[in-house]
Amino acid sequence: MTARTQSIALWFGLAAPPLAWVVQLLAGWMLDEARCGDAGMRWGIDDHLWQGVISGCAIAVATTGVVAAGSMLRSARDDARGRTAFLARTSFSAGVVFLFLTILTLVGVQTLEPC
Amino acid sequence: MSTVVGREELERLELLWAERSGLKTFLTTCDHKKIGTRYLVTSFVFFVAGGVAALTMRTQLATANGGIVGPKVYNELFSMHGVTMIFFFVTPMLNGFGNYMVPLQIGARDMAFPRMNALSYWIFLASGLFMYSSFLVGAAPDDGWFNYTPLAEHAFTPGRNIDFYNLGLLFLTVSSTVGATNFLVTIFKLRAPGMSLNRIPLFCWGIAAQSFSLIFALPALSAANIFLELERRFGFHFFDRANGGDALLWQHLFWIFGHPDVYIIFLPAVGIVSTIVPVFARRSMIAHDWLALATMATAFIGFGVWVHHMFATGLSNVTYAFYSAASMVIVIPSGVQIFGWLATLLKGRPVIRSPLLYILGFVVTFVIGGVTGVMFAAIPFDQQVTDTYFVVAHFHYVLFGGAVFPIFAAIHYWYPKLTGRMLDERLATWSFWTFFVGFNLTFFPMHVLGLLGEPRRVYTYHSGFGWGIWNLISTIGAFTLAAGILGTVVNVVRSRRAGAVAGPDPWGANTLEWATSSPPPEYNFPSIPVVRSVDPNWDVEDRRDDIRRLEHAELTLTGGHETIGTDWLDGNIEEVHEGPAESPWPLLLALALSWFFLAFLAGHWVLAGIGAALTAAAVGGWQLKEPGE
Amino acid sequence: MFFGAGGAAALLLSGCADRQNTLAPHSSAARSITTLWWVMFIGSTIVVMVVSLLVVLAFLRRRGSLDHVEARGESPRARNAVLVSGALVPAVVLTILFVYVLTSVPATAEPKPKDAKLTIDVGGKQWFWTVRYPAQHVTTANELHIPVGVPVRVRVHTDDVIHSFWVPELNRKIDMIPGYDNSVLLEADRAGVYRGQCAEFCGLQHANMAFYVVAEPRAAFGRWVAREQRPPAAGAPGATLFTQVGCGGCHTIAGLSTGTVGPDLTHVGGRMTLAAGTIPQTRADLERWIGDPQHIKPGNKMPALHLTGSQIKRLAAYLESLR
Amino acid sequence: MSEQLSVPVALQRGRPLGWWGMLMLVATEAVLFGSMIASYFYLRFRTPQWPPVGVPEPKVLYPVLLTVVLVLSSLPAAVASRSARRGRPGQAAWGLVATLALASVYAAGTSVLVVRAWHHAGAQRDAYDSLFFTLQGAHVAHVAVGVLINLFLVGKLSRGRLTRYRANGIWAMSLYWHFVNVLAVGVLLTTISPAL
Repeated sequence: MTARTQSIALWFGLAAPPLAWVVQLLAGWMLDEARCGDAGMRWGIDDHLWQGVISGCAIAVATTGVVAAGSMLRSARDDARGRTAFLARTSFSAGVVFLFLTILTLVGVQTLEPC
Repeated sequence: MSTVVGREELERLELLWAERSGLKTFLTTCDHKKIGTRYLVTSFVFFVAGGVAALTMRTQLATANGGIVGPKVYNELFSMHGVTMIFFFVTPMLNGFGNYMVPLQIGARDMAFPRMNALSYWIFLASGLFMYSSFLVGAAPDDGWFNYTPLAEHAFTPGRNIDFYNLGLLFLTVSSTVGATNFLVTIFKLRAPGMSLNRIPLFCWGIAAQSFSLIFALPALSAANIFLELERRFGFHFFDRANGGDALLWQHLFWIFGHPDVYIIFLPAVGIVSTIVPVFARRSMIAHDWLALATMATAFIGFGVWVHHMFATGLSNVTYAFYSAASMVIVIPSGVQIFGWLATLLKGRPVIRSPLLYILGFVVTFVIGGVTGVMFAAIPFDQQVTDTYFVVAHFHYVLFGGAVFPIFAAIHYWYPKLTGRMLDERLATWSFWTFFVGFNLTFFPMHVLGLLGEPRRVYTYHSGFGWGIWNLISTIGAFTLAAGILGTVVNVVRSRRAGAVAGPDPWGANTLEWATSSPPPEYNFPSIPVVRSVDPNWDVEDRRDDIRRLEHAELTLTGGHETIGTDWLDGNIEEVHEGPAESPWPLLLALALSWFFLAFLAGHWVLAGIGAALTAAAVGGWQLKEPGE
Repeated sequence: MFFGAGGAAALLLSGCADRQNTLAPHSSAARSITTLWWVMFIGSTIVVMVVSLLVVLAFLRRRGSLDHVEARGESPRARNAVLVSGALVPAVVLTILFVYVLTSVPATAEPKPKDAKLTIDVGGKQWFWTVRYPAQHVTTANELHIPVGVPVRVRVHTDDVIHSFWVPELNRKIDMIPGYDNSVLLEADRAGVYRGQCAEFCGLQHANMAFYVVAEPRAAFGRWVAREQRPPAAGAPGATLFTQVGCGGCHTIAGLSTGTVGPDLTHVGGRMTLAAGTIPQTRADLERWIGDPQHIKPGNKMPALHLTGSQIKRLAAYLESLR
Repeated sequence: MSEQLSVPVALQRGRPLGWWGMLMLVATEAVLFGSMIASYFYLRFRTPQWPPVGVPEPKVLYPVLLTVVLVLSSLPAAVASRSARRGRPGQAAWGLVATLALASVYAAGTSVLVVRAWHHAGAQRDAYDSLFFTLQGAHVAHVAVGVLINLFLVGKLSRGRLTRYRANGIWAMSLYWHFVNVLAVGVLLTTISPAL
């Protein structure tokens, strides 16, 4: 991995899982709010299906983020002050927590009934 | 400083930075240490004011059918108790420690924007007085600290009460936002050379996480306040159902700010705990990187949990699933922190002194608050005990336990650095145990009261529910707690003169503020320290290098009010930043804003217009004197 | 250790004085919440015990000194222990708890119209409750009667600010928000009187806004409905005084007045308490209330009408006769 | 790994502190407008009839034209910022003046539209109107503040040298300006969304 792709992998690993969760939360909540609100837009597609699609994408993006951060864990030993290793470790750990969060959200959303 | 060069450098620095004491300096100083001390003293005064309100309420509720104060005054007391403690005590007090310690811990000479730092304080003071002046006209906010509509609308609270609330918070938001900006730019751009991202002290991570949350959470509150003020004063419609509004819009906007706000309160306190534990465990913090991550992760997830305050409003269960899951997962970063502190204590050789006593009290208290917090993530249980005394018990365990315990630990820990004197350990220990017992006596019975069905915010209650005994115990506890706090106040006041001389580093601590004298000179460090580990003050040979650099006039920056600017990732030197020394403009801008807000409150639109013009003029005046280059 | 003591006390109390005690459930919904509470309470006590033990251990460790640093840098073994105990174990425990919570949510979810045999409309007004039985055409206030063992759907609405309908021993609370038609299921599994109270701060008299749910056998419930449906006898002695003095402007008595500012008084004599649970239903209290309502419930919307002693007595007698 | 720290190393210029401070202000204002726009769509989802009965569809043509004018003003602002950093006061001044002119056109045009809409039917009729006037009013206020800052900077440039402090000022102002333009597009799309 060249320095360029390493840096991209690092920042993607740090940013992707949290943003995936944010998008899952906002999109899923807006969908549910629109469906249950008075101006409930009926698209005829079952809600659990839509929520499953949103959560599925979020989980996929979060997983790639965790993999990217994981790949950086070993190769980030070289810099003198340990800054890159710090970012790799923390991105990977944060990624795992946010991946866990997106999965837990999927379980919750699929189990409960809307409106 | 044996050599001549060293002495000359010190004299030059003294000449550049020293500030005469006097009214003029008092009003125009931008020194982060003076402003930090002022924040601490002013917010402690607000703490006492909020505490008096709390004691009055506890006395009223000590027995059934208590009649000391009527419902109107009681509603003002509990609303102002909440507003004071959250907005005017705990955040400013932590910002006071932040203001004083962040520049010292990162090896800088002052904050990034010294004048904005002074502006933050003056606006904080002005907005506090603005909010408390509501008591003078008998119209203090009386719809609770979260001020739900439609009760807060003009139809149901016609007086000026809620206008004081809206305008007071908008006024304070200016101070908090400016303060947060200042902290973020300082922490990420003014670190000592060599202090890369992984060597930032954990207290600075706490302040950075708090500032990140403030920047992104406060505007939601401002939008809510602006909407409500427009609705109350000019007949706009945002929250009234009859004209296309929605009452829950206020709850969403408020809690999008509200929950991050409780982490804004908690995160710097966590930073304080992470600062004190390694010093008294005599060992570097274990899992330091993960504790730094935990601070930022708590702040970030904190933005996605706000609907757990609205589980009883009858929204869709699928919506609740999102927020219940996030409210569960946010426990993980806190879990890592708690076990990180405990592991550090158990792997090290603890030295039991008063700061560590408060920290150990914090750990036990916060865990109790944390587990009840998890219970509130459980949707059905939350729907049973929200808005009862169980939630009052929970948030006091996590806010009082989670922030005030660390604040008192910080008072005992940093008092020697602020004043050069040690606090009296015996009195401190007695005060702690009174404080700890008083706290638990006050708030633990509230769990039982909540389970016994006592709603919160009731100015009185009937006998026969089994509530009387627990309320009585809680009131006794409240006075015990007040005694514990009084003990610390006496200790702080008496030790100014009677305390033993502390010297630069009485605790043998690991962070940079202990590498300079107590109290530090205006320029903080004779020569900017160079950092090569996360515990710079324990790198003795590095600190000797600092002295050698002073004797070779390296990094002493005697060209003016200068400090080092470094890049935010690796801490390599970028440039030298020139900052202003003293300036009247922060105070003048704060006064102009006060004029605007008072005129707006009173409804004199012309005067308000003049106030706005004065504010613009003051901002213009601010830019007149430019650093010569 | 503190937690244990508190828990024991709560256990002790679940037996007696169960007026609004969430630990004394009397319906399947309330029982599911109480079970959830005890599960979480036990788990929490364990966590608090573990952490308290570790804190005590830290107290007992051989003391160090401030002028000597024990160790520097990271200890990988200790760090892994921290990550396992601080992140992995909580993650597993929370997942189990979360799934258990998800399975317990339907028990307290809002009822669908079809799965309830009786519907009651409860309205929140600043500081009392309007109660209507649409199918039975009964209107009353501050008191609900429900047949035992029958699922009753309580539809809540508010006529002014946000209130919260909450009977701790029967089910969770539900907020009454303008524009939202929320509802909650009440199904008492044994006869009794259950007290509820407004649980969302709603102004000056939030503390005195209580109501009672009387669960009674089907026959007794039927007799109560019949009594409520019977219009009061016309031409009773106090009736003219009632309208003459102006009470009719705020209160409704079927066939006599149609005021809606205050609660419906058609069968006020039959209610257990007055002024939304603030005072008991006795002649003396009723007279004291009519004489000076602002003293008993400061800030409520009923003015003191400055009546003479005899007027108050005649009004009280009349109102008490409205069984 | 003893890292060798050359002191003081050749000073690589990062962005000025003022620029980072302005970024924080931009973040705060972005979330403020984000909250208001989110409230607009939140209330829109909740009411079946949006805009309410009897309220005309929002006008599209003039707002779009005015927004295009404002977005164009980002170009001279960028030119002013770059030339200020390169130490060319003349070009910087012209850039600022051009930004000023375009912004004034936008501010004047929008104010006329808003005032006319106010006379037609005030903000007090319905949440739809309240949100429209709040969003438009808040944005025009931000444009006005930008115009004031511009005037101030032009005044300074005309009287004195282009010091690095003033160049930083123009750089930070251009960041604020680009943000106000992004905001303009956001507010425009929100307020004309019922007609789309």
